Amino acid sequence: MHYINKLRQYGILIVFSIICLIISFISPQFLTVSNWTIIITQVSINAILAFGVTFVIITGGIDLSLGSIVAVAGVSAAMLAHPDSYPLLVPVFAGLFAGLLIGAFNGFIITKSKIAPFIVTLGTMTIGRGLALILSNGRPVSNLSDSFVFIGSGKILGIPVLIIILIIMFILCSVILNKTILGRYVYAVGGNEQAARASGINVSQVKIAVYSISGLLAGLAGILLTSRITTGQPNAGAGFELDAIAAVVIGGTSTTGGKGSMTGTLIGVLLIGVINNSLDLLNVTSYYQQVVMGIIIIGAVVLDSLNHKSNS
Amino acid sequence: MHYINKLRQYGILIVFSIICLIISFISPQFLTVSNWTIIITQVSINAILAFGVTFVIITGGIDLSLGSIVAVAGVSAAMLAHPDSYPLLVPVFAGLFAGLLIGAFNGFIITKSKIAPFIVTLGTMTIGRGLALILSNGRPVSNLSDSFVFIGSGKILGIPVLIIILIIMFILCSVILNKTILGRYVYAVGGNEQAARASGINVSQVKIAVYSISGLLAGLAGILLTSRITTGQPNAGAGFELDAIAAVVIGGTSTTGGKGSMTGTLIGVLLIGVINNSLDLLNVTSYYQQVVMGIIIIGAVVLDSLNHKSNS
Amino acid sequence: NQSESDKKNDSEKIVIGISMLSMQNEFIVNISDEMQKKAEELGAELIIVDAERSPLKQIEQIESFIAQKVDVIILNPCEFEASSPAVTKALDANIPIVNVNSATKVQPTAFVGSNDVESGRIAMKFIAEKLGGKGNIVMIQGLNGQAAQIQREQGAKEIMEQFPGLVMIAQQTAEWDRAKSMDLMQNWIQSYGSKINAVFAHNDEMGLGAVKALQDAGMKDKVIVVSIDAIADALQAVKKGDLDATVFQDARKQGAGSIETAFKIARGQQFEKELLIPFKLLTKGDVDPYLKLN
Amino acid sequence: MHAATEQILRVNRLSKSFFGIKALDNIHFDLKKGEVHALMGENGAGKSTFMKILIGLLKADSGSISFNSEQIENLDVHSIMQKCISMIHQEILMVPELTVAQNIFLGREIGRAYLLDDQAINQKAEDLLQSMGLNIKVRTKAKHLSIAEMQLIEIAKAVSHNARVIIMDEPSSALSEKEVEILFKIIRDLKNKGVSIIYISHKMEEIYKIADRITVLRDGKFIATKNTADLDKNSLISLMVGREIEELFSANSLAQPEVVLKVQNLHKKGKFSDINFEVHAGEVLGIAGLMGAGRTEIARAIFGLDRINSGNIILKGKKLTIRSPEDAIREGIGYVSEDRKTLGFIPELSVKQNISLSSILKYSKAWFIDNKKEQTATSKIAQELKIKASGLNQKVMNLSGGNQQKVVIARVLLASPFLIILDEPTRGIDIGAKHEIYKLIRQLTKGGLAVIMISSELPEILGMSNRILVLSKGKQKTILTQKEASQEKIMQYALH
Ligand SMILES: Nc1ncnc2c1ncn2[C@@H]1O[C@H](COP(=O)(O)OP(=O)(O)OP(=O)(O)O)[C@@H](O)[C@H]1O
Ligand SMILES: Nc1ncnc2c1ncn2[C@@H]1O[C@H](COP(=O)(O)OP(=O)(O)OP(=O)(O)O)[C@@H](O)[C@H]1O
Ligand SMILES: [Mg+2]
Ligand SMILES: [Mg+2]
Repeated sequence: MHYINKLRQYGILIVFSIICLIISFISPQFLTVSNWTIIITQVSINAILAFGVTFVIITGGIDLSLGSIVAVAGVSAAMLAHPDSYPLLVPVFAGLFAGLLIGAFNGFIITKSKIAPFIVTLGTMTIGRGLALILSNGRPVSNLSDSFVFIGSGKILGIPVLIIILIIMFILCSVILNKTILGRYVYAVGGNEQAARASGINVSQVKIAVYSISGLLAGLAGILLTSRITTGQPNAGAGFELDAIAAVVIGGTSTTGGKGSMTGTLIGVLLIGVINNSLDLLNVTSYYQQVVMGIIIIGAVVLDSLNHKSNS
Repeated sequence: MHYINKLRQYGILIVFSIICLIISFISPQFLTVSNWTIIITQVSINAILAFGVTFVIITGGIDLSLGSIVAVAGVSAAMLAHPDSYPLLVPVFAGLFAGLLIGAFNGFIITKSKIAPFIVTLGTMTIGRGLALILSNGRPVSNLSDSFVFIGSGKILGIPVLIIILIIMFILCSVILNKTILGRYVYAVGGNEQAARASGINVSQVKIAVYSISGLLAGLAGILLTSRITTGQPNAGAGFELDAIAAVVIGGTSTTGGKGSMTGTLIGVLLIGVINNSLDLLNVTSYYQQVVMGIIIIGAVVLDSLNHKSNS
Repeated sequence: NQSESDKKNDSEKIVIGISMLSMQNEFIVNISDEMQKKAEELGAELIIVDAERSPLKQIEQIESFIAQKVDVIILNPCEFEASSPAVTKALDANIPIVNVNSATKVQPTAFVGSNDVESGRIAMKFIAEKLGGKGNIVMIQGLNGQAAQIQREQGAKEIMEQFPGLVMIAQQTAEWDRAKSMDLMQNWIQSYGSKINAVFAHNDEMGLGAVKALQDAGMKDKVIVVSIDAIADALQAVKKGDLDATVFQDARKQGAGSIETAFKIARGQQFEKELLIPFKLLTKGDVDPYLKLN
Repeated sequence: MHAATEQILRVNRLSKSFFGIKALDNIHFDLKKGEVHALMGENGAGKSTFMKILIGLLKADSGSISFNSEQIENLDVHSIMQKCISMIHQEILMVPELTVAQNIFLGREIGRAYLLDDQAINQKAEDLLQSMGLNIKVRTKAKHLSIAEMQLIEIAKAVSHNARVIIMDEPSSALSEKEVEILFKIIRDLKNKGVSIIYISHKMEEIYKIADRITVLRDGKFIATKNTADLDKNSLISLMVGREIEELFSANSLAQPEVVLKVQNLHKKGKFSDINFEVHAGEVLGIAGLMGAGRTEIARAIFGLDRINSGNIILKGKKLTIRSPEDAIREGIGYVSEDRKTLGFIPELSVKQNISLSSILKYSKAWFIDNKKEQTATSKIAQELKIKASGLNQKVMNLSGGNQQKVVIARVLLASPFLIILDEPTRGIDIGAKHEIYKLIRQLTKGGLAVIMISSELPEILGMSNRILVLSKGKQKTILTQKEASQEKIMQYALH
């Protein structure tokens, strides 16, 4: 019984495997180490955003400001990352701090005012975009130090730094969600906020924490993006929030809260990445790519839900 | 008591009036008939989208495919609206039909598969964008007949057609929501789906209906936009869904469903329109516009919620 | 730094990977169509992907091309700086790369295109001449922070410095969008009314939006509108006299030229390292031949 | 007894499984015209599942249902409700933002050509409530009603269908004596009109007051159908539970001298005022009163769910300022809400995770949850409380109501409070589980815990409390000792 439940939870994993299998038959390049290195590098930024927003979505919230945080954090970091200006840690901390700050602001407003997270984070999304433009004066911030650029394009022992960071973040977020008190509280708040409060949980603190985590990770994503494209773009990250949220939801986390897993999110991220990659590999015309992408996303989730039903 | 409740419901109206008052002191042009004609014309497309998605949000759903429907409907209509090709009704019906079809598809998948509306409509958003590009071959469809262009820029008795359509749609949607059985069921499904089901309401039918309405109105919006800018753009409408949903939520409709009003949505739409208009009137620097916009949106909703608290 | 053995002989089919800025932009679609026409003529295989205006996506696509071992890459950069890693990556992987339409900071193997700053200069020079070096201008900008927006603004401002009588009374983004530009222009008409003498829009879509707003307000004949790209609608509008001028960017030459260059590189033939295709100002008198091209 | 003979509903060989587990196994059932037929069984016996199948909300895996000899097992809810059966659901099913009248007529609105006639709906609802002797404004939004009021509206709604058969799934669980009387009067009227009623309740006295026949289910199986007159209470219990149950209320432990909680001049505007009482260690203080008397409000205030306007809360001699449940739990106060669905448990979390939720800090090291410690502690208390679940990892949403309640109590107890407030602790709980909860309360008070028990079941209050505080319209009327107290006396003060 328990076993079946586990399997059911990872239904999307099965769907994902089947899709991979099919693609590997059509495209011989698909199942190569080099291609998978590319896929995983490509998804790393979306993955980190998705990990963060998984916490938020499990509490029943949403964070639309991710993309703007990416821009603000990226621009802030880039401004401090010119060669011979500051040690590497300074721009990195600045980026993370910017993300944390906006995230905490989201959490604070949401808990103090009881306004829907949708509208608050939509507000910060707009504000954040404006801030990024103001900070950078509307121009890309370039001329970044080699050490900063290394984060996004370097390799350690042959493994891209991005992949290493992705793995560390996945483990970290999984541990927080599954093994810590905060993680337990996150599920409790999302599952039944009032009961959580009546159980003595400080719901406001938990919410501020999840939006802060989401902001912090978006800040990290901003740093990684900036480093990868070697410039802090004030208009970077637009629409990233939808990709991240899509990955989370495809991974089985419910938008009504209380349910979800990091592993699911990772699979959701990979699924999107694999589809993107293989549509390019198979040279599907750009316009049709979008149609196919949409169909596969809906299809995958439909298959997954059918899978649930047949198990019940 | 009943009276206070009514007032409280329109708290955002008070906030809106205060904002208008302040702007009219700063900018003398603001409170002129010609400026308000412009504001209302400018918001009309967002308003029509917002009216449609109000139904969806009251049932507790969401529709992210609005912007893509605008594009598909706009392109479809434009392709049939060349001078001397078909009578005006043909492109208009084609646009409406395209919208209705996509909307009904959303509703169908959501009810049959029990997948979160977020992910289904995100899927159709991608598919729809692809379809619009395929249909138009990635190019704007122009050379539209005068009668088609009249819809978006003509006047009847001195009143822009767009405003007339806006008013008709507002009345129609208000009546459907408040005076018809469908409207009642919309509130019931959003307020307590189980209770609705136990009362013998066909919940699936209601959901298919609301997504169809949302799609149909998005189709109408697509026609209006195409007519207004005299060309069917395959990339039109990107991001419209967020504006429309924002207006709905600012207007007091809860994203968790069961609560909301058309009047609220109209005020939400006007609030956004007024801010956009006055930031331009006051020539606020582009970057700061975004910051101010975000702050006012959050601020308005915070004020509104404080207002609720003090009343209760 | 490409080894001789990589060069394909005449019988082998050449595969060219192309990453385009945005396949939702008419001008870019035109370039891509010209590429396809030329490739058919030369018998090259194209893999065209859409970067959807994201430099990150563009880098990823170049990585994919490298993994697929295409013979040449053509890059239609999203950004001057941000798309540079894409060029570096290709060069590092010993795959020649040709930039088309706009430049990157890192030098590619070859460049085919025009300088966007120049287009801003041309447009503003026209306005300056029309206004006799004196008047109020409003500028409708592209999406803030994008290379095209920054460079077109830069070019325009350079010219304005030469004409102290020209005053920029308002500037604002309409995000390359016709409807947004129309809204913006309507609002400006409210606040500035007849003070506006000329409009410079960073692309034709926005220019046409401004024209529509001015027409609705009955002010078109008093205000000069100039924009950039020379898309089909804009040419029509210039012919009708609605739009005063548009700056022609030669999609045909850019598309065909880039494929030709790529082809030459792959075959190991002589090629031009920088193929500059000039902009051209089109006014009512000279649009006819261009209309026929479409 | 009414001479009811004509059969109106017949059920044969009905079975239903969830996730491979049989909830109903070959059920037989028949209902006569004009009878009140009680359906009895422990929590999770399958009563509600059975009823949901009758009304068409769930589909049976196999079996047949006939109404007046016509097969109806394949009809949908809407058709069944129109044809023959209406139902009061166990969980309250109201749309919070709709008014009382709109809720009553939900699904069968009055109007012409798709347009609603709310005037007529209000008028009809008003007439209906008046005829039932209910004084609730039909234009109030459902969200402003108390649970008891909602329950009464649900009853009114089911009755207004004019169905031949009315299913009542625990209609009285949220009602106090006074309203139960109203309900019984309604049932008798219906019976006289020839309407048949299937009545589900865990309250024994009610069954003997109102039922003609009794059908017992156990673990999804049909056990027996008997005339009420032929079945005494103890045999009924043993049919249900499968064993005998000794005396329901054992003698209560003596109050110890130590005052655990002292409440002085508690006041909350519009809810209650001048509340003064003490609870001693080892004592059960009962709080009785009619619906809306303010009992829950006092409990919520002490626990920090609501703010008070003035007054003192003194725990173990220390004056407390309680701003939130977090504060209350830290100080040693526990609360088991009457509304277990909203304030009780987290449905998606497991039994283990729910139980440890309030005291997880005790079972963790530096932010990390110590799985072993958590497992040991929760399994111990789950065994003590005899929580019936497929395992500690089962989600609480899949437990029966009684077991959900035990999970909530376990959660509260695990935080080792000095004082617990039990608000309607046995609402919707079967006789066996009730008995266990009573035993548990005894055991806890023996260990020195102070207990406040709010209950609308007078036998329960009388049987369990050392002293009984009677509340009426937010005012404290008296505190009776167990010896002084009787049902009549309590009602006298409560109605005052
Ligand atoms: N939707 C469901 N999914 C899974 N299991 C269910 C579902 N509904 C009920 N069950 C299970 O079926 C069994 C019967 O439940 P049911 O609610 O019918 O019991 P009941 O007799 O009404 O109990 P109570 O007196 O507590 O209301 C229980 O074991 C319950 O856990
Ligand atoms: N959500 C609410 N909104 C408005 N009034 C409420 C609400 N809940 C309860 N009330 C009112 O508050 C008063 C006391 O509440 P409550 O019914 O909880 O008291 P009680 O004595 O605990 O009764 P019960 O037996 O129903 O638990 C009643 O008049 C009730 O109508
Ligand atoms: Mg039940
Ligand atoms: Mg109560």
